[in-house]
Amino acid sequence: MSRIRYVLSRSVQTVALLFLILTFLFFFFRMLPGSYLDILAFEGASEASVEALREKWGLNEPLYVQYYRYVINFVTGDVGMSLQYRVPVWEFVRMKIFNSFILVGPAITCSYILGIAVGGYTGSQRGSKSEKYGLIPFIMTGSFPSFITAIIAIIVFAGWLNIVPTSGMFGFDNMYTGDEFAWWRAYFSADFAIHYALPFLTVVARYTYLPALVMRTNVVEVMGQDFFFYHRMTGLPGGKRLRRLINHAILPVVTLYPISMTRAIGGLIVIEMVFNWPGIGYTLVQAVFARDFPVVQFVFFLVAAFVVVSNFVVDILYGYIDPRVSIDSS
Amino acid sequence: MSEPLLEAEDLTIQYRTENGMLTAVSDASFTIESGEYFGLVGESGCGKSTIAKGILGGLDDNGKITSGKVRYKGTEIQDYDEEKFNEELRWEEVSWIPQGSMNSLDPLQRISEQATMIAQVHTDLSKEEAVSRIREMFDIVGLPQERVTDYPHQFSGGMQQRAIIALALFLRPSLLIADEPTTALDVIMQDQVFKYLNEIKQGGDIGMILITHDISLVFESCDRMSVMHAGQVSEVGPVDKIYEEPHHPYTILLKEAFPDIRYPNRELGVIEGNPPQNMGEVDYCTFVDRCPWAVSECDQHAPALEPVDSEGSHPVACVRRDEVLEKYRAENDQTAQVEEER
Amino acid sequence: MTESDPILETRGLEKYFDQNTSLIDTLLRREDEKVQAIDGVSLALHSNESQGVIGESGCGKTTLLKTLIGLYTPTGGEIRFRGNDISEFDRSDWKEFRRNVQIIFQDPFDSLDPKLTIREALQEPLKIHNISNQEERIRNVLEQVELNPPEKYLDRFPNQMSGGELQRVSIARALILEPEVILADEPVSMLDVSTQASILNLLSELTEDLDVSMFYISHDLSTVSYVCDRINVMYLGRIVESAPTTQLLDDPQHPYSQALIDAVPIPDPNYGRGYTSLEGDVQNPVGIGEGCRFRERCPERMDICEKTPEFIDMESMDAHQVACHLHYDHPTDEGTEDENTDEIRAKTEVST
Amino acid sequence: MVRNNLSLTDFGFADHYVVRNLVGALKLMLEDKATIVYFSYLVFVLLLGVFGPMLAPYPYDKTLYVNGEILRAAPPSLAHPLGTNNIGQDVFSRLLYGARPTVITGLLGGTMIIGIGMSIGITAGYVGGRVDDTLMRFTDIVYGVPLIPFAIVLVSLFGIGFLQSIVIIGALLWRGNARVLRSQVLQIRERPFILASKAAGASRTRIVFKHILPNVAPMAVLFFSLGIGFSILIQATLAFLGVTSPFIPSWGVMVRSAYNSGLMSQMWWWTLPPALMIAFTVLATFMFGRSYENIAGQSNENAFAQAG
Repeated sequence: MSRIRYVLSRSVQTVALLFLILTFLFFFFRMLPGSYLDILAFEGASEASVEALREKWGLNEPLYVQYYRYVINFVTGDVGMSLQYRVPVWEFVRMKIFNSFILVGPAITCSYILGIAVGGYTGSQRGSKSEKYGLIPFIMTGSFPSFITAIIAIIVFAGWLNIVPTSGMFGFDNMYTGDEFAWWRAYFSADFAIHYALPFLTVVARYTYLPALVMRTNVVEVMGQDFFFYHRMTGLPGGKRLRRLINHAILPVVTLYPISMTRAIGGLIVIEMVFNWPGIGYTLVQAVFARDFPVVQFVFFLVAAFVVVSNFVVDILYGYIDPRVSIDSS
Repeated sequence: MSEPLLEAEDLTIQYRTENGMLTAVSDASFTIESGEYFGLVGESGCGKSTIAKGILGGLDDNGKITSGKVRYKGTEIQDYDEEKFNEELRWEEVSWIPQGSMNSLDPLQRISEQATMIAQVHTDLSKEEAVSRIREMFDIVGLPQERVTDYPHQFSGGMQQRAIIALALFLRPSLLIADEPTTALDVIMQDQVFKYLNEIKQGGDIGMILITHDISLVFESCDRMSVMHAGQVSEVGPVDKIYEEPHHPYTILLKEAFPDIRYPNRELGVIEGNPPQNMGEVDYCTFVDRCPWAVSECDQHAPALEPVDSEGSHPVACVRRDEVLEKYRAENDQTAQVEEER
Repeated sequence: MTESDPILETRGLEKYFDQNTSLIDTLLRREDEKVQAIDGVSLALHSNESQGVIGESGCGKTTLLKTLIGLYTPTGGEIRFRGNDISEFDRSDWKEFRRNVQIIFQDPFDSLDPKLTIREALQEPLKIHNISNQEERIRNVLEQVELNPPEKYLDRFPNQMSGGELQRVSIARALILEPEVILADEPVSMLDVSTQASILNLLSELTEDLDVSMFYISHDLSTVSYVCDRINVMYLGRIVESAPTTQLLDDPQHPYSQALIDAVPIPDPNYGRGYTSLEGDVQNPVGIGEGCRFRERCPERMDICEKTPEFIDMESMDAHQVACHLHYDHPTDEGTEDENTDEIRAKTEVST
Repeated sequence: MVRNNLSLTDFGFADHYVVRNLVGALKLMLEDKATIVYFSYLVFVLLLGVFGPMLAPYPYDKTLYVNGEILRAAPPSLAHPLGTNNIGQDVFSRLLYGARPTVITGLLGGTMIIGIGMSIGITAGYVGGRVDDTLMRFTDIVYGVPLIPFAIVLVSLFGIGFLQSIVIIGALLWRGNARVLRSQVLQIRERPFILASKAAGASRTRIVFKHILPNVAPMAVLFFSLGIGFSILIQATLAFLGVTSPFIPSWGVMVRSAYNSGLMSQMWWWTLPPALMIAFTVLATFMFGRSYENIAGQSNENAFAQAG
């Protein structure tokens, strides 16, 4: 099937999958026993006000009506109200998602670049010491639970050496946090940088082992293939052969990128808590405890959607780079 | 007589392994004239592929030529390094046809892209010239010209092998090294490939080393040949001479063990045992344990490669090189069989 | 079962695989063409007879073998063991069938479980069919395949033995239940010439000494002709010709058999064998439909070849069947048909 | 260099092929120095788990007094090798008590993970067809779900508890090895020696137990040890998030209380020991599993990478 048909069939599948996830999450959270309102009642809110709230958000109607209205609102951009703070979910969540993404995006990308470089190097030194032990440090930091790496980092760098603040995203005296400046300027201040350093390093330390390991296995495998030996025999100089090697070895690593991102979002909860980073992770935990399911539902949907969309993008990229996938033998 | 195209003199190649130096090839000597098809026959593990890789610097990183000389058109190339091979020898002078054609072409590149890449490394041909040359080669090996921009996975097995032959020829080398070119192909496809190889031979003066375990291919398509056993060259010579009067016990028995479709009921000769793994210095005949006519002397030192005929074109590495054939024929009344063939 | 009844017989055997179509294709209700791996194969193996099945890779011979032994269930036609149809077999019939029909595979290094010793590998069939005095049977069968002394091999693991030795153990495992039929899938193609010769001798002795009949499939005509009394030539899922070995080699009737035999290299420099004139590649067996499957590549192609030829007996030769329009008179229904038939008849006189 | 089977001296019990393969591989592993280090560390933690509480000098919840007032945040001394925490309890005793829940988490979680993972993976791989598709779609869904948030949702469902948290981890973490084991079984299923046994009439159970399991064993041991590591890791994370019962003094809870006390950097002797113990235990299980697979199996690095 030609490339266009391949892209078309993949996009149809993606949209169908997104819809499926939305439905699954909606019904799953509705079935959870105990809702926010029970907690309110438990904290002594009067019966009348609880009933009024239930009425306001239409929680008495049969489930499918709620579902129908939820989907329509969702598609038109209104993703419901946070029960806790009575604020539209999107408003409440927007900045927090941005903060989390600022941390995870660059960290995972950097861990992939580092992983590919180290994996590529150790893979190419076949049989040498570095191939056998080159990855041990990354596997070590990769297997430490992230909150422990975070705590050890804080104790060493913040506690003893005191070169970095222990937590938070901005210092009190950060002049840009005032509201007259554009909101994004604060993110480029030096103060933000020193707050950003430790969490960034923790994420990189935790998630570099995966790309490094997979890259090394691929490099070793590609170097053993017949076409690589054929390239050598046709007299290709080292530089060109290296380019061919990277072209082949990098493909599977790229497909792992979305999976690492989702794992990182999962692991972020602990890191945000330790570093007091106002990201989505810890907010999600509090929302779950408070049974604020519109927020939880929306965040879960975002995470799942991120996985599905990035898999779609990677598939298209893969189809584009590797002709065997998208062009069938005539 | 002009300089031989390729000459190997007492070539020894060894691999570094945990338990010592494995000798894959010991004291191999043979010469190939320009425009001549030379067959290198032997069972697996006899070192024929190692010699081919040794000539073009394709040995794995734990293998190297430990002694002896290899001369290509008179210049010694046995201790060239990667750069020298790339600049002076590979693809302009000597090109390579691999065995596993199914995965020897880079799956991410079109054939034309791979051809232009090779051309730009070795010559100053422009992109268009390179592509037109490879199209011309596609025509010679019987492939449709417009398919030159296809990806390897769009070709069948036989077509990929012919594409690889086209790639090997398109810079007009003077020596082709073909390492078991048709082992992975069916018999009709193999026949087509050899038809084109034969046409190429008539066309220009291009020499070829054909490495194979199938002795009938060598008898049919080559001018001279050499039989190898466990790293040692047993016998070298013109193909018809070796067919009529093989003088090395291994060649004799190998011919008998080979099924011939014209005589399906002929009893196949069996060669006992397996070829040995030689570690370190090889100062014995590697066929000694499997040879029915072995004598004590065969075990003391490696047999010299001396000619059995007057003009020295048929060297044999066996102490009893003159009497073995008569002994064999006496033992099982071969004479009747030979008359009927002629 | 009467004496003349064949031990293992197939009638119009068919085995189709459906291509794994993607979700989208099934959604769009695209009719997925079937891969017709085997399309109407009829063979008959009599006791104490060894038949060869020869064909290029992709012609369906391995699928035929796996269907014969029951690893695949046929989509059409029937397989008869000692005269009765195996589709009606119950558990005990299958057990009896499994005891009497054994298989040898191509790759010696992969046909024995790497985690078991040779003794355990040979014990398994005996344990399955709970046969007594296992130790003694194992010893005899190892001697039968010339692995002497048996004690030397019993406690070894497969990775401590050579290709030739392992293939002998596979043959021993096939023989230990004293089967009536052995199916061999290219048993020697992975071995060197010297070990190949010894295994071929062993196989041909077996079929003569112990009355075992054998189906031997391979792409290499010279080894098949050495071992088998009769050869079936297979092309893209169909048998195109079947004849006694010498008769087929001397006077092949089907154009494909001629090309196959002409293409085999001869180990004789002054024989001067001509190169094959056949062009093109084996077609892809998806949805080929009607007609002789060789017609694209056949040098003597006629327009009658659009119709599928039947598998008929050659009158002029005994026990020689062929499926080609060159060799039989057509039901003369259309006008144009007539010249064709005379021209064919003329052709057949010349060639016999 | 991979050697996957040994011929052992012939004494009765060792003759059974399962025992022979495992013992053989283990023997081979102990020749590799690094593996000995990890293996002995794991044995040390195991012993700690069994005998820890008996060796502890003070009961884990006893508040210590020194001439009348609570010995708060005392730095390490002879009497208290790891000092005391902010409410005067001896850190060293709590550390010894903390080993037991960790060992239980590891073994229970690991067994659940390998149990579910193997049964789903092998059934899907061997049976194939519709069963395979449904099982694999189910695994994909469990794979798609972000682990820790979903675990928290389940914990808030079933209530905060030590055993509940392990069951939840076990119910989620089997996904990695189910997928890898299935692909390995798919490969083995087509190999000639399986077809030969099938052709000889071997029943499905015989083939699975006599041929498939021994060839999958090295991978299963890798996933068992990874399962132990991941259970401890995730359980400690949940404990740190305050999602498991604070009364059972596991190392995770110790780190959490140290963190919450705000004196984390000053009272390093209270925070670092439990943190490092968790980290090294998890690391030891990963490295042990990896080297076992390297020596006994086909050194499949991707399996390790996908196990998460």
